[in-house]
Amino acid sequence: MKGLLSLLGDYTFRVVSLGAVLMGLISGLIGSFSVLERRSLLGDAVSHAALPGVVLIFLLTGSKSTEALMFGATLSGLTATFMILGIIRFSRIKFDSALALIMSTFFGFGLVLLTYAQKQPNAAQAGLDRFIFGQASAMLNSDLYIMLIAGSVLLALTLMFWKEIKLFIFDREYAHTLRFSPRKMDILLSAMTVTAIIVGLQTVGVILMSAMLVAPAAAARQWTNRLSVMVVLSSFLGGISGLIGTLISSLTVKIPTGPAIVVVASTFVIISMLFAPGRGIISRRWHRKKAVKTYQKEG
Amino acid sequence: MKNKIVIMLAILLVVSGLTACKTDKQPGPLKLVATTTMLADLAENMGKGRLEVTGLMGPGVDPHLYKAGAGDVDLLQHADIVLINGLDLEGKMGDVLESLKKNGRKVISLEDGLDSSRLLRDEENRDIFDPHVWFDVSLWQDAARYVCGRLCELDKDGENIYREQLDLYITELEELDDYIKIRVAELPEDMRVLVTAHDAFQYFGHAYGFEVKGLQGISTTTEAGTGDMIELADFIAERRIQAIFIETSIPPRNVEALQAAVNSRGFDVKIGGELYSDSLGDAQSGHDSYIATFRANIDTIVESLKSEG
Amino acid sequence: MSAAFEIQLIAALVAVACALPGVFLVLRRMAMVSDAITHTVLLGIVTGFFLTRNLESPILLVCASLTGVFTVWLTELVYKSKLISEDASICIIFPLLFSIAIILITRYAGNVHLDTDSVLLGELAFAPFDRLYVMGRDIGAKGIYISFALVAINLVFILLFYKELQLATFDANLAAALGFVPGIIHYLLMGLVSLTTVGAFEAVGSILVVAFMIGPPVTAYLMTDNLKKMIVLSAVIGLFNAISGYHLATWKDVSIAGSMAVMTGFTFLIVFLFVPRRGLISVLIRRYRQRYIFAEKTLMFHLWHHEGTPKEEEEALYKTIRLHMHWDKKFAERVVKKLLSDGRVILEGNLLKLSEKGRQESRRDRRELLG
Amino acid sequence: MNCFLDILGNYVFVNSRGLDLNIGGELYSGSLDDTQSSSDSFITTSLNNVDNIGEKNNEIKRKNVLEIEDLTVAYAENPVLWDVDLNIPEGQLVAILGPNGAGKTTLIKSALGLVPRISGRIRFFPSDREKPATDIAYVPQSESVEWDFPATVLDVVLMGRYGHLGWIRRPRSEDYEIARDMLRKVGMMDYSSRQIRQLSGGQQQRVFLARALAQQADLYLMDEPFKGVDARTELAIVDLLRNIQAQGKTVVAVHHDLQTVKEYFNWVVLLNIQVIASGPMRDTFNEENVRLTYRRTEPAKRGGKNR
Repeated sequence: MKGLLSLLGDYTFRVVSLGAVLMGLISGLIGSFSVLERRSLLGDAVSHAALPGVVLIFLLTGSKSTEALMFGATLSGLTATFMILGIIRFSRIKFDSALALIMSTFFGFGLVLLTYAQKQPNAAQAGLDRFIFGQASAMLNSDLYIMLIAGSVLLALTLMFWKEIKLFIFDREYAHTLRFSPRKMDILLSAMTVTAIIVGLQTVGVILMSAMLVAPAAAARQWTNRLSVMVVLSSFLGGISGLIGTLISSLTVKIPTGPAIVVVASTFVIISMLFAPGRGIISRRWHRKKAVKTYQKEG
Repeated sequence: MKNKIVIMLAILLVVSGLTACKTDKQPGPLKLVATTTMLADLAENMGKGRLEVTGLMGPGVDPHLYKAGAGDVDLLQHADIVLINGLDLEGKMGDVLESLKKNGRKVISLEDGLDSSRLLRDEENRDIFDPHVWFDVSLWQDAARYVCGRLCELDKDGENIYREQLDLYITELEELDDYIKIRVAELPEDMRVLVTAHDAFQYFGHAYGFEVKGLQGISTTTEAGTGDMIELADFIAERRIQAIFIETSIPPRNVEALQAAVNSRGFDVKIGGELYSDSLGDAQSGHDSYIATFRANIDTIVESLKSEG
Repeated sequence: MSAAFEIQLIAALVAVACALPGVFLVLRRMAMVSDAITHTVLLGIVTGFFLTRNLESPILLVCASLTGVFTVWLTELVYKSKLISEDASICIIFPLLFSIAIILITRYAGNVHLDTDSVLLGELAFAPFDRLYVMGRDIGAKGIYISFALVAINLVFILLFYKELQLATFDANLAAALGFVPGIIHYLLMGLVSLTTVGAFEAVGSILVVAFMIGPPVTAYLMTDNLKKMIVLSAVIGLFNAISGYHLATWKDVSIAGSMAVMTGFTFLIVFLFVPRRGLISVLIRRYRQRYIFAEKTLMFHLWHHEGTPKEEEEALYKTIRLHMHWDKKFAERVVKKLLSDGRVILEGNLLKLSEKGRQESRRDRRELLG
Repeated sequence: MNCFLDILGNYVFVNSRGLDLNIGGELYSGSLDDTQSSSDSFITTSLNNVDNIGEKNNEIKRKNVLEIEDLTVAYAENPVLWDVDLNIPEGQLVAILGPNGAGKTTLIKSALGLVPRISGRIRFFPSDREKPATDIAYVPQSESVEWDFPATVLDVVLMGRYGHLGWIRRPRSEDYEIARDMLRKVGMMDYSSRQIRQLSGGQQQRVFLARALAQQADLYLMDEPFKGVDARTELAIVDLLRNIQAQGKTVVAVHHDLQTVKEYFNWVVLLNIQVIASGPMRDTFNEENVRLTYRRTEPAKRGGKNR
């Protein structure tokens, strides 16, 4: 058990918490758009669909470097996303079914490639599928740089296309009549989401990435009715969850950092759902009780 | 009308699928399938010429994460003898293979043959054992004796060959044991600390007086927390441990992060190279036998830990 | 029974067992619930393990199934608050439960080889070696009986509650109005999905369950509108995927479950492209062809309308007809040539005239298309 | 069945007689492809002689703001719109009437390029463009949008200005000014910072209206602006439309209520997969045309089905 103060000085805590905060900020920022676009499940699908890309890159290049595998994962994730969008556009299949179909097919294909790689004589393929699904505690400086760069690019894009994204998510057809082409917007938003997911995979892994994409945004949504405030709050909540999660996982032994972050983020959601002014369940009931009381007083 | 055709097509396919594979028994050497590479090597040494040994898991495959291919079905189907590690190393697959004993299929499981008093138990869950028995050469000698005994039972007329091979192999293992002890002796007492990515080397530490620390628990599903990382980094810095080790089947970034943590404490620790944990090396590296792999491991360990800064 | 036969039998049964509830998941837009359940199964296993402290006990499977229903109930709780959308609630609940499971394992069972793959076999390749013994006699792979039971339960459930399921799927409030409590049907269905998922997970592994449960129904959805046909078709397609997947796996010696998932995707792709009417290719062809079909019909209307009127000479002149229809030269020629070639229009001197066949068709079109 | 440009580009309308349809078209002189930019300068010869129109040939001088020619739209096998020829005159309040499934909304959407079409050409004037730009404003149905979106009323109205700003540029203070101005016009000023989910159906409709007005467009294409709106709001919206028309702008609205159409609009397009009739309210909205339009459904008199 380390005292809180000495913890701040500790290198690992600094690196992991910084990484977790950055990941929280990115997924909070991009997550807001995914949640509002009702595409939060895309996070989970892309994380699974990344597997074939990873194994293919390994089979082709033989290298297991993070950059190569992340490149493969991004390609695979993007292909899956555009296939899903294509299926919805050209058939009557709904988004969630297309998602489940593409996700399981891609993951199955990844499994096939994995077992094929496993039969190869060289031992380099060991633990390949663990490579893309990172652990928060194993944060390296190089990860921080990747996240910093990706984060700033995503932030810049969000600021540049702020009103286009807002308009596009709210009323896609109206945007079309104002000559903002929906296809360009779809590509932009999908690319941003997939990038955020792949970068996040490195830190918290598959399952937790889809939570981090959604939880901060869902929590932030309860506190405000302005998109700008929601996105800022969502990034903030993402970052804070990352920090607190890392703190909890650092103070005691045997608490994995990724899952701790997710639990913290989910608690924020529950708190927001109950207590957010005007919208939260408890606060609405409290208002109703107050209104009834004043009504009785007057009546 | 349309889906009636489709149904017929499916049934047609099923029937054709079934007839395609017949099971045929050829005479010749007994077919033995071993799950892990270590067991395959052991069987190879036991049954020179009498056994046709195939390993289910290739080199570098982590038994915890093993994904079976379709070919394994035939392998197991046609195997005369199945050799498994047990003690839950192969997970549910191990239990399934073990259950083959009931219907007469010849199965050898180390779990039945090793004296449980010598096995390391998990603190909280008493009846769960650490399966990485091959890291203690003396235990591995017991395993060899047990396997040889079972082989003699199952293949009577090969008995003397097995006995002969056993003695040969035991001497080789003894030589290995001595070699390890000599190498370990080169290390001063307080330097004998082995830090690896996951907790596979307890038996090694137990047998050769090493303190062993793993970043993750035995099963790779667990995730190391930041707290574990910090605690381990403090430990390494205080004890001024010269090197920590990567494992073939675990992403190196975990150990690299540990190294960075230790460096931040002002102590320059090296990554002492790659250890084979849950599987033997591959042919190119020349460490594709148990003895060669263990030698490579011990050399890496001692060389890296010895070089005082 | 050879191992190959047993594997294919199990896979086929599991495919059918998964396709049946899958149809309702797809139609009720709850496809991702199956994915969520496959993840929260781990928490069920962990709780089961802590209760029994032994990895083989069936209680683990019971807990796993219960966790599935618990996940759906919890997701529903969040979603019913109307503060968070349904897909977002799924995406909060199952990672939360999964994270709790990982924390529990790491803290209390770090050295126990406890994960979904170690408790649930999840590998078809070993199914034939997992025998079932009754009074000492080996009566075949355990997987066969599990998957057979799954098919039976699903079939019985669907046959028994077909009306209610149909109603609850297509019009929940109508179902409520008619006194069927959709809530019960909903949770019965979720219980069934959860049980099937865990049972199938044991036989074929996690991700394939989602492929089996969603793939065939989605493919069938493109081929038919009728619910009964869709159920039958899903089962058949699932069967086909399973068998062909097995052969792909043996041919390339790769993961059986993985190949079946790939075949699921492949069959979907084929149907998505080539199914008549709704297939992508037929839609594109129709869209291209329709331009000419409607033009032909419009021209025939035009001729029919001006027949016998004084202005007919001017209207129906072969050379200037395209100007009346203000089509470009090439387009007009192609339309007229088509009409002439299949005898719907005949050329009298330089006037175009409707043939008897053409007139019938025009009358039918008028009634059918324009009412 | 539809209206023709006569020689000097002014209006002649015709309605169908009897059951068979009169599908005529303008006979364009060879020079159609390289016509000058504005519509009234090209010369056409009216195909149909005037006498069969059966009513006074009113020589109203009119420019078109929207010309739809030969438009055919089909989702599956059956057409939703077939060979529609329609010209929308400038400065009119145009109602698009027809039974359910007549293709009213599809007509608006295909004009805006939101729906793929099998054939046909759409041209906006005076800009003579094929695709809408900021001078064409679309008012969708209020249900077409998820109102739980975190935005205030002012945010939504401000979106009307995005077209003028184009990509990346952020709204300036005068854009906010215009947005507030439009909010005042639709009488929603005191709701400007309210979250949009808290608004009633009528209020949401007015917000969409304000958004379109913020575009300062010349042509407004509205999809059922009066749907789900209480009586008071309906009258408020009608005043607004009249106000827009007063500024010389054109409004085209999908409408379903046969009772009120006469009062609210002065131009009508009767549509049932094909344009049955289109022209000034007085001449076109008569018993016979309505019967023809609604013949597939119950008698016209009982008012639009989807009131």
